[in-house]
Amino acid sequence: MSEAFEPKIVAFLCNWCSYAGADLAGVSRLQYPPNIRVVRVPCSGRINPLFILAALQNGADGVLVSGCHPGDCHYLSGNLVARRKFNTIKDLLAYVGIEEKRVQFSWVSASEGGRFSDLVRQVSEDVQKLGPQRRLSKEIA
Amino acid sequence: MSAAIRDAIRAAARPLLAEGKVSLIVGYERGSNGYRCRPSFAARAGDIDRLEWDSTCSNNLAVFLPGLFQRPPQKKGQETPLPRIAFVAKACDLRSIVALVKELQAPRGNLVLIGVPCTGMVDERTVREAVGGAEVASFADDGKAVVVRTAAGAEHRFEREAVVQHACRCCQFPVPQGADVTVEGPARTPGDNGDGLVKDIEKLPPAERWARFSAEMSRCIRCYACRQACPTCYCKECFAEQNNPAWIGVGAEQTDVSIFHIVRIFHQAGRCVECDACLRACPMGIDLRTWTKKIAADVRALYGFTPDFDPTGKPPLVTFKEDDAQEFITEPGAQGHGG
Amino acid sequence: MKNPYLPMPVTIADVTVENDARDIKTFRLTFDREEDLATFDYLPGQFAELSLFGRGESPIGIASSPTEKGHLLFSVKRMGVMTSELHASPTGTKMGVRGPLGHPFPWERLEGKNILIVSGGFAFTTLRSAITYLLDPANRSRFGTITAVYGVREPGELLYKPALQQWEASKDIAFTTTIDRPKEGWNGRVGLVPVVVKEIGPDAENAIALVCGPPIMIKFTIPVLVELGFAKEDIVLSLENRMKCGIGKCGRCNVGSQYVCLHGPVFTWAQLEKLPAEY
Amino acid sequence: MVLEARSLAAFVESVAKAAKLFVPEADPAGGTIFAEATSATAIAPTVPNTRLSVKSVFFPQREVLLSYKESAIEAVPGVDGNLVVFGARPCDARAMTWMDEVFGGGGREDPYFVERRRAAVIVAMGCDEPCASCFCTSVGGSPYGTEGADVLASRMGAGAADLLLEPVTEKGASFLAKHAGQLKPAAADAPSARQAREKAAASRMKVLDFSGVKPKMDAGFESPAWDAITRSCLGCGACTYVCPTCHCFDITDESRGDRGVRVRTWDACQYSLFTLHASGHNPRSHKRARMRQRLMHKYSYAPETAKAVFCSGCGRCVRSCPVNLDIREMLAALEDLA
Repeated sequence: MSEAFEPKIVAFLCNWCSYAGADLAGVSRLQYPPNIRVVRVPCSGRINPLFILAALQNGADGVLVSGCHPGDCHYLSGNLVARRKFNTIKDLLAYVGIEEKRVQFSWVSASEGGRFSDLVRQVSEDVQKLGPQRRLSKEIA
Repeated sequence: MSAAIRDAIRAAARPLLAEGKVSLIVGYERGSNGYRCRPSFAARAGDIDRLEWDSTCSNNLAVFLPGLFQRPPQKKGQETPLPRIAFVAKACDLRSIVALVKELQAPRGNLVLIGVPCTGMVDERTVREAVGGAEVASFADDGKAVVVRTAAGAEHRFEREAVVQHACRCCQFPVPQGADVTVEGPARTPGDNGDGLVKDIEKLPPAERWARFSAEMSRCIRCYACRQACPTCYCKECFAEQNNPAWIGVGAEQTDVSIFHIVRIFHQAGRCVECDACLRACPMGIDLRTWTKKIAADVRALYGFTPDFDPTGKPPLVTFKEDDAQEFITEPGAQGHGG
Repeated sequence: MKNPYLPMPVTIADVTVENDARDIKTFRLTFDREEDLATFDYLPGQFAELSLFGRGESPIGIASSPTEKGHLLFSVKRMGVMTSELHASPTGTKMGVRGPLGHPFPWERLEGKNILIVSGGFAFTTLRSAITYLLDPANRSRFGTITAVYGVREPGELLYKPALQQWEASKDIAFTTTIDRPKEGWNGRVGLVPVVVKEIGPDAENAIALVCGPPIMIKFTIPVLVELGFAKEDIVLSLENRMKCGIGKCGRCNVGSQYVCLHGPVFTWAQLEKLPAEY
Repeated sequence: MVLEARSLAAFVESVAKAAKLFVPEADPAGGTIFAEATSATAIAPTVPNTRLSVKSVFFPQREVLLSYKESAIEAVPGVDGNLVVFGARPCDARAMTWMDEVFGGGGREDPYFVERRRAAVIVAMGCDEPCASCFCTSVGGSPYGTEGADVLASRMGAGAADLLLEPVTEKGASFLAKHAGQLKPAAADAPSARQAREKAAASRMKVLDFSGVKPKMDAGFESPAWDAITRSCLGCGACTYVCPTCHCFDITDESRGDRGVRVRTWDACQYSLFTLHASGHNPRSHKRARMRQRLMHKYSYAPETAKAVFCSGCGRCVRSCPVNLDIREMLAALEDLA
């Protein structure tokens, strides 16, 4: 091995909780691996599963989706409706043969900077162990 | 038997047209090859005699519902009235119709549903393969055996159950409920939903699951027959053809094809009645069932829902419960996280 | 074999906003390679596929005249993915052009004829090309009288305003600009294009009409021209349909047996009348 | 020349070494498909005909026209023109002559298609088992037709595995000469035996008369009959994608970062977005107009512009339609127009 594989992970974070949690992790100088590229969305309910697939097709090795904890959604139930979508798409992706830990979902509140850094560390390690994601990554020319 | 049912369908249909209760009856008629039945549209009394019934009435007729109720943009106060239309409906057609009614594709009050109990439809592909690829010229089914004659004149006899569609063998709902008219006739014993197929696949390691999925999808030509044959795929503009943003490419490139099928199947969560219309429509013979079954099984397992005959209530993926399963959520630091 | 799918590299040399709504811009394109400039041999009425890699291609009528050397002009309305990106592209942007495509106006037949030009709205672009070509000193004597009517809904929609002023003042062309309804500050002519054409009443004798405009204008203009005595063969129109290849192969722009990209976009009314109205 | 069954493997190996060889191969879902052959490939009998026609070899579903980086062309892929198709049915071979007209004509050659076709050899296989859905003899073809073929292969008797190979074009003759090592000379009476089988195969097919279709269609463009025959159409593209003469395509850009490819992909007149203008206007907004386009393109427009009906009667659209829309019935319904 020449160089250790550094996975690229796209993180979709809701504006009100998880993005703020990531911010707090930064402000608190909590360390976590630099593998994630954050996309801020208004609510986890805004996440179309196509976002996840688009990330994978454009070369993401992993995808992390995080929203407010159930009961804490800024829009009351956005994350609860999303939870059903997330569960079914996660199961379907695993079923077709995308390794389960490539695409992970979690809840992180605005006050959980520590949880956010732990989460990113854990997802990064998981994806690093899996190696590059090639199944849905589109090779152009 | 099928002749009696056919007559009962005609008898139910005739007054509906004659008395002006509906303007159109969607049913089945004899196809061009002398073998299978195909969709039929009866708008005049004379058309009623074309309506047929036998064990080749595989098409899910609910696929026509959204189009028949589609109107051009309406001016307030000058709306053209919606039509009143009757459907000959096996239980699977009826469940798709119910799913569409729930999604406001047609008001239930504008539909007259002629429910027909079902003993299972004969699988054209199985029969064709069993006779060596030759085309079937004629076909008879006495309820126990299916006798098929090829164009070349060879006769083949099959035990009926051996050539019944897989979807029908797993069918949990052979008897339609909630129809406006129900035709009398035999029905098969309810099946076991076929989730065993899903469990078998789940036992395989991811690489093997992927190998299976990608081998099957590599044959896709993106003709969209699966999508067009599916009653609950009625978007005016499918994500697969949107160009702003262009979610995926429009060709038969492997990742584009894979994502098309993954997302199309995902969009059927809580709506798919497992009729296999997609699979039968595929000109390449792709086995879509292995994956469509999963989404149905998953919604069953997670939310205890299978599309049924009840037009009330919300489809499972547009609603939630506070205590929905969330074992799939990653808990950082927890052992064996992420399911 | 020349590959007809390869765009020639060009650079946006200048961008002009044409209308008040700012959704029509004229792009002046210069060729990056000398040989392309030399081989891009066109006549007014033809079109080209403009290309922005990553966004695709759009078929656009050529608004410049071959008498304007060294560059091409395209007036583009912001509509879809490609044209939106083009509108966001500043001077200096590298892009592609594929063409010229289609048939031009019937210039051989137009020779020695009196010419009537009728246009409405955004479809004026290839007629700008035609007028510029006709008025070029080297060409003007090859044609008879030139009469033009150009109408828009309101003054803010007029394209090529500096050129319009010149043409209105010119003795080489009887150029009338009109707007649909009166508007404060507008001292020019008011009236729908077909009505104004009728009022002007150009002589159909030895004349050919070039007509480009929205379908509704076409619909009401043709009877006026017929009434004025124009033969169906002498009413020349330009069609638009969705296109991809531009060379008569991809199968989507046909009107009956005729491909707009290959057999058109210029057709006579005599031809069109025999074709189904699938445009 | 005769290709004996026992020499088939050696012949395939010899051809596959010299060229890209496509043969009908058994498909996991039943049926057959043209696939690139290796020395070990078994040539499957095409009953019914291959799922996709031979067009897919020369006009693939997706093809890169060029690749780009930022605003510049990076590469234009070369085309491998050294192709042999062995075992196409005559209906498919004949259809290729119209594809040649489309892609090679109109004053502008399509280099990708034309290059692939230029040196390609098509060995057509005389068809002893026309299907009930086949109708080549109704559109001017024959189960042993040689139009578009370079070599005609035919069985040396009912059910026989030995093949008679007869050159049709010079290209075909030199192909046979090149692989003569695997072939045996044919007996003098072989062609007449072939003619007898050809007659027998053709006699099993019902000949329909479509000669009146074009004027009826042209005059009945606005006829309600179009509505009646397309009511059950689902609007998928199966009929067009399996068709040996449907050639409509789309051109789109697929990018990732600043690099990408401009690709040509199959497209279909049956899709509602096919003719949709950017303005929202759609000249063929209803499925009746789209089916009319499909049938009239083949049976009315092509006879005007290319002097041929663009339908080889292969029957694939009949077999593939999920709702059993049968082109023969549709044409007959139009013939009956008052």
